[in-house]
Amino acid sequence: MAIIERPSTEIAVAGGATVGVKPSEALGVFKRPGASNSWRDWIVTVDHKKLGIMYGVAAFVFFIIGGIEALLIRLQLMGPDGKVLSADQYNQMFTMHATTMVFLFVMPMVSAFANYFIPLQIGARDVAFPRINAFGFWCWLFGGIFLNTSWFLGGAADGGWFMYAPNSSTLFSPSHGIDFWVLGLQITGIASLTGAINLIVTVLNMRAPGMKLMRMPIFTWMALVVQFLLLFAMPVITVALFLLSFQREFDATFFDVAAGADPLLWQHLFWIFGHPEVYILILPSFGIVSEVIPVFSKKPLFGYPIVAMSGAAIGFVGWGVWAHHMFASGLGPVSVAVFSMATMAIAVPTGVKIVNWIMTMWGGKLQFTTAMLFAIGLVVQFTIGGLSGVTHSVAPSDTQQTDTYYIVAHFHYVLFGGAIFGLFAGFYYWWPKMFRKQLNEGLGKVNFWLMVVGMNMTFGPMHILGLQGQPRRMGVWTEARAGEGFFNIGFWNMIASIGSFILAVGVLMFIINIVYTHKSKRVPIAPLDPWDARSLEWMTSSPPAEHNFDAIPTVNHLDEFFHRKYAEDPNSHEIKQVASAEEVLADLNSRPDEHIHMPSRSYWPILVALALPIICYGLIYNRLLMAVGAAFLLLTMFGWAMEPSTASDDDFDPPAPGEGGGHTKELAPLG
Amino acid sequence: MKNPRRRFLSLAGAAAGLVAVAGCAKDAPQDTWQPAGPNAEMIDNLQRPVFLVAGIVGVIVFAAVAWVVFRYRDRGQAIPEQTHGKPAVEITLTVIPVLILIGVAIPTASTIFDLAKTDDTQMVINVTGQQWWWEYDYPAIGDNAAKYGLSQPIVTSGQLVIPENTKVLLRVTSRDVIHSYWIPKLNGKKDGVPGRVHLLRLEGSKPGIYAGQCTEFCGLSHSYMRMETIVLKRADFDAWVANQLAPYEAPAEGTLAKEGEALYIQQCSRCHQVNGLADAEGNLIVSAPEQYVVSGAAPNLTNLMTRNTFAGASWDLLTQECRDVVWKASADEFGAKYLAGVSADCLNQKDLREWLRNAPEKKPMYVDPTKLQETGGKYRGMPALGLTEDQIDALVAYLLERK
Amino acid sequence: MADTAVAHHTTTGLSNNKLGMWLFLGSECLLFGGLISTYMLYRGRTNTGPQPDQIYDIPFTSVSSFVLLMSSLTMVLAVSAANRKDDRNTNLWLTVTAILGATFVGGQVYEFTAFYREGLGFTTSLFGSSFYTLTGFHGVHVTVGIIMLMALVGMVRRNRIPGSKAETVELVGLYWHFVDIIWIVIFTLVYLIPS
Amino acid sequence: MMITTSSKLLYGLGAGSLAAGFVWFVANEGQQLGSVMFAFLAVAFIFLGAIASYTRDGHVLSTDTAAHASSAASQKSVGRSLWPFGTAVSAGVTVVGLISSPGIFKVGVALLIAMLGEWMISNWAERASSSNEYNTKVRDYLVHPLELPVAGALLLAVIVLSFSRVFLALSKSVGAIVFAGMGALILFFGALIAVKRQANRRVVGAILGVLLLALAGTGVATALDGEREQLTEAAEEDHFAHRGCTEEKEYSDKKASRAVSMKSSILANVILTEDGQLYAEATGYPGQQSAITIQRSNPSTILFVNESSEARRMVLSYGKVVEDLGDGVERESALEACTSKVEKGGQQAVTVVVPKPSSASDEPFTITVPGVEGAKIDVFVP
Repeated sequence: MAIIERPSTEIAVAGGATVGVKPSEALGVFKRPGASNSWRDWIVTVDHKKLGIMYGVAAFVFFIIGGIEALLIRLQLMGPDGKVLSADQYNQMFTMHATTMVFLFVMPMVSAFANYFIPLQIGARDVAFPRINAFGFWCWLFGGIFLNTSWFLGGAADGGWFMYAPNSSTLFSPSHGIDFWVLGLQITGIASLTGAINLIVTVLNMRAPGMKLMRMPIFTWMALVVQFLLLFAMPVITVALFLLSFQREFDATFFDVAAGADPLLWQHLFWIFGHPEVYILILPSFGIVSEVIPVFSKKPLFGYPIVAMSGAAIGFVGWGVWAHHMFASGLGPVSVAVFSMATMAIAVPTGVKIVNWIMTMWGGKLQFTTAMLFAIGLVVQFTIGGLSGVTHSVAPSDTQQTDTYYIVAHFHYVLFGGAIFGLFAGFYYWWPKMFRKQLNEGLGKVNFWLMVVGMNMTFGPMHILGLQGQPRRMGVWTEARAGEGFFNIGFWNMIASIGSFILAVGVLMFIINIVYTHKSKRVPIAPLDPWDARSLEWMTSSPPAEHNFDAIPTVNHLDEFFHRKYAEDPNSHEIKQVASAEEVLADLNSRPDEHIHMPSRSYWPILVALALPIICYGLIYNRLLMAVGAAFLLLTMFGWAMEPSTASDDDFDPPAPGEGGGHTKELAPLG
Repeated sequence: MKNPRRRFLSLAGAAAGLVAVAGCAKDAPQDTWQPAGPNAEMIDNLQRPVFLVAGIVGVIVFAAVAWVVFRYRDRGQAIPEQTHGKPAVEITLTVIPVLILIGVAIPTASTIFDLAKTDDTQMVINVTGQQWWWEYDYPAIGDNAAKYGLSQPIVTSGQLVIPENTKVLLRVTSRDVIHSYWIPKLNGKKDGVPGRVHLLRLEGSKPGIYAGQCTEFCGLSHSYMRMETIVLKRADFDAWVANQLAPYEAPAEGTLAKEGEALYIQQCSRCHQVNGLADAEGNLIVSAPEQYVVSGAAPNLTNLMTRNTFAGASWDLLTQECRDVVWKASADEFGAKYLAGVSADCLNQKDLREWLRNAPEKKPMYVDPTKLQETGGKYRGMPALGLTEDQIDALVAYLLERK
Repeated sequence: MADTAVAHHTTTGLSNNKLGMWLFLGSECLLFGGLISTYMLYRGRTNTGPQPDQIYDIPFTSVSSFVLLMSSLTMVLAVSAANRKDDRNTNLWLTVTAILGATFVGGQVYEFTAFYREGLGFTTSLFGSSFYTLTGFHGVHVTVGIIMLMALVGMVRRNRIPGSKAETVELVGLYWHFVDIIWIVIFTLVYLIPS
Repeated sequence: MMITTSSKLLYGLGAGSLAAGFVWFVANEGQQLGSVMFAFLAVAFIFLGAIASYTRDGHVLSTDTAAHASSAASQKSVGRSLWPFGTAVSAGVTVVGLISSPGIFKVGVALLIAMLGEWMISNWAERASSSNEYNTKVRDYLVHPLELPVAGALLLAVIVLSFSRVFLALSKSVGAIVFAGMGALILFFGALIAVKRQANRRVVGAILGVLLLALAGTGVATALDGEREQLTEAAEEDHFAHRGCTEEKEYSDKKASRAVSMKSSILANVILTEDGQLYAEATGYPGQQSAITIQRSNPSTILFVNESSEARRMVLSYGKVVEDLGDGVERESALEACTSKVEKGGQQAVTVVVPKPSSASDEPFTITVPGVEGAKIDVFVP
């Protein structure tokens, strides 16, 4: 930052005239930062690719934190009367494990992929609102850190990630953990909302010429559906969180039963958000495997329009099934029956997807790369999770299984076996695009098999535990009530715990793989198109330049890149390669676009985001601190609003080199 | 295949690729596949075919994946035709699951309404959850009074006693947070939500003890919140009712139990009610737990030794041998053995004494004095009373007479 | 350079900002939907404090609703002035809209104070909590709108609205109309329909 | 020299915050939060300073002594200052507040901080260069982000609060009329100015200023004058806090009838029929009951439905409570919960927690309707 002092020498020379004094058009202390290669560039960047990488790295750190929490839970339950954690710590552990995995790992990891690849896949140079994009990332990161500081400030939230009222009120949870949870999720919620608006506008408005909706890669499609889900689900949880925080911070009565409140209000609000949330977590992974499977089958996605539409259908029907989380909470038979039927209905579009993936592979030319293995792993494991899901839609049966380990098994098959396997498929598939080097395939396969074995060993036995009647969220079990015979609750808990450590080793292999790939001199730079891929993101350099494409391609097909490389022989009807990836790219870049304007870096996103946790600490501990945070917020928002959307060339620090060198693109005031 | 675990495994095992596990728990106390009453049977009749269908579908999908993976692996074949799908295949493969689901949906809907039926109720019992135990009260109105001889309300906890082959309607609610009442062998679960009354029907077709556990996360000691439902033959049930309504018998003067009574009045009666217990002036003592406990209630101990578990049904009042005698008794003998209650020889001294010595250590509760302030100075469960061993002897002697 | 934004090609033809604003307003609908549902669930629930019918001052609130409605009219005038590139009238109508908005908020502050005096505190009852939360959220939205209007006035004055001035005014106008419409819903559901 | 002028200021502020934090820590034992706040401030300032140093904001090469000597920072301060006066006035206000009221004291402290801040910044800016014009620019550049939003917020607050104070002083009916008048006036003036295109900008500005002043003045005047009588009365009497459960009409019974939006939380409906019969319908029990049970210590909601032609209230009596008034004096009062008077066809719910079992009381617990003979439901609390 530069407080204006630059002119000193010029002033001396020019005798007080303001030659060279070109204060920024911005009304603020900060001048716009220029491009640089230092860490500073990451702080001020508005580049969707850099933000995507930051999302990914930070989310992976939270994945490890959440994983450690999970391992502690499994250690505690490994044997009878576990002593690893106290009851209080156990409750915090499973609350934070779920919160971390949902809000701080899977959602932001999806944001990472969506941020990085949506603009590339639709042939755009950046997202619609780059500064808001950066703001969203910092909000999420600060919110996540804020949430986790509760560990050191008297204990984390202990009400479960579903935080049912009235157990979440101050009377029943007197520590500040839930305050941190409520406020932290509000902050990360802002990120989800801004991200949703940003990406929807990007997808709808910034597609390359010829990129019709039905020519978009399926990952972009699924991500679009997810953003719509977020757009409408986040405000609902926001309301719920506001009500709870007003109750906890200002003694409002929303969930105070003695005042006549109905605790089910929370459940409805939570699950109206919570069920679409499930699809928010899983659909992007569906998108990723729908990219991976065709590439490694050398076939286009079977029934592309149906897969796209079934994604949209899931997104739509997903709104009408929230109460199936509440079959035991006394809704009355009519509601239960209706929601039971609706839940069955949602199995259809989901089943369609599985069928289409198998049909894509059918008759293909399958290459079992690690990415493909993870994708097939998803298909198999998600099928198990989906089928156990169907057993839940049968409401009477669900009243036996809900809140037991059977449910834990179900959603881990969906979310770990499904969502996370999809993300890992994405890691292996897109790694060379993002980081120039291919992850080692050998280590990758070890990674995959360890994860498959670990995952099934951990969560498979939980089906049995649940059917034997072990409830969820119980911190200890006793030998006395574990059942008789060798294969009792104790045995299966032991197996699950052992499995969880195998799973952890599997994840560790991934980290080892990354370190090996990037530290070893023997790993060469990956070729431009290592997988013989099909979509636009591969039709540029790896990693892409800041402006993504030297020339924005015109799209004529679904799988445009593939069709530029291959053509059908008119005589033999065989598919023949007509151009290499390098040739396609060279051809495209032979007519580069001129006057590419890229968004300017800005300090404001991180600063505005920084104000939010300060306000929240203030809300919990001291209202004065809150006022300080609010003032800071006001100031930074003013700075942001006054920062010109179009920075002039001399408004850089250091000034942009030469005429037309630095470059900004037109950003409207909201951006 | 009689053993449901085995059947499930053959499906799940095939599904997860880990078959080969030969046997399972012989008798899990909370098994969801061993119904012992018509309500649970209704659920069981529904879930077995559904699981079967799900298993079959699963096997078909896995077989398809396995076939594809085997058949179409890259063996140098030509690049396949770039086909975008065959509408006929897709429509067929969409219609099939729709038909299966319709097949599942129809019995589901009818079972939902069957389970919700309440108009032929024979007995009504209020069930109230609190942190971390269940209270049952048998109202003395309507059929309860007219047909089952309940001239006075009965208040008990931990173990719910119901007559055999009787349609019992539980009115489930809660005093503090949400709990969930679940006896897997008798019916599915139903949440007890504060401020609301939810109806759950139980009916046991065979005398015995049926275990369950609170399944809605309810705070610190959620894992220690268990319950049992006891099904008795009608005659045994009548005997049980008569015993519950019998007047209070004070311990004989000069016995250890009499000392225990004094101690009880001094230490325990603030929260724990013993019906008929009177102070030195002869005034009946009414406990006032809501002054000391957040939930506002503590278990009624009038007939403690007729139940055979305590502290939210988490620990046995019977030693292991005596427990087996009752829990494993045949249906015919069960009633008599249960009604015998806990004798001095059979008392599980270890757990009960540990409990009296320091309850929060055994079952976590917010009794940390620094946290008391935040809940208005009220305990979340039983505090450590700081009793001496002699005092504990006396109390145990007194409690042993509460049958 | 500023005018390139208008010319910038988008796939749908709508500008990014306008599409973004529409999406944001769509999301806001759900936010108010949640708050209104909460209020509808709890509107009659009170053990100690007054009930809705006992404290609502319908004539006053009707007038203040009317004032807010009128502000939508002046907002339209501001947008049309901006479209004509008439800075003077744009500023004038933006200012009038802001003042009308401030009057409305003033009326709400009065109403809150009066209700509080009559015994309806934020923590008195479920009705109180949900009433203040719902109308308070709306009040905050109006206030944010006023701040946006004031900022617009400042920007027009300094001739500093980048891109299309008219579009920026239009965007704020969209937001303002949305807040108005939400108020109509709230006024009807909360005040007029007897509980 | 490595430390540039702007970073110097920020480092100074950081060091000051650190010192303040230390003083706070020593002065307020056990109150760590203040120190944490100051520490946070210090970190923030030092961080900003570090960035400033890093970017070497002046681009004055450290070796270039000539440039350094002629740099902005080395220039003499120019111009006179009003800040000492403003600071003195604020200090005065603070002292007056210290003696008279905490409100004024807070205003004084806020003023003082603002004055000192402004003084510091202007002083700093005055040294930026020898060019006054440039210095002003620098100053605005630095302070506008703070001044403009605060000024805007204050303006908004003045308008909003003035309006609300005026209405609080007016009577209910007049309030609505005045409100409408104000709205019309604003619209009228707007239209007038819009039509009169030749209107002088300054004149318009002046009119606006005068109107604002008048509004603020009226606001202050009415605030001092106090609220309208009914409101003061209502606040003093607290109409709703002490509701009697007799047959008489109470203030809180005015327009009390209401329906309850969601019925699922209702433990029992208590219905008063047209012919004065009272019966209960409770979840799970078949038919009409003359007795209900309520779980002890449990929030239970009972809905009263009045089908009779008179306005009636339902009263739940659940024993007595003995209060210790000190000095051995005890007061016995009945424990009662009741609805307001409900009109015909109206319903009202009451949520109650009964702490003691009915067996502990000499009198049975009942639900009655004052004024209706024989209307009684027994209440059992086990």
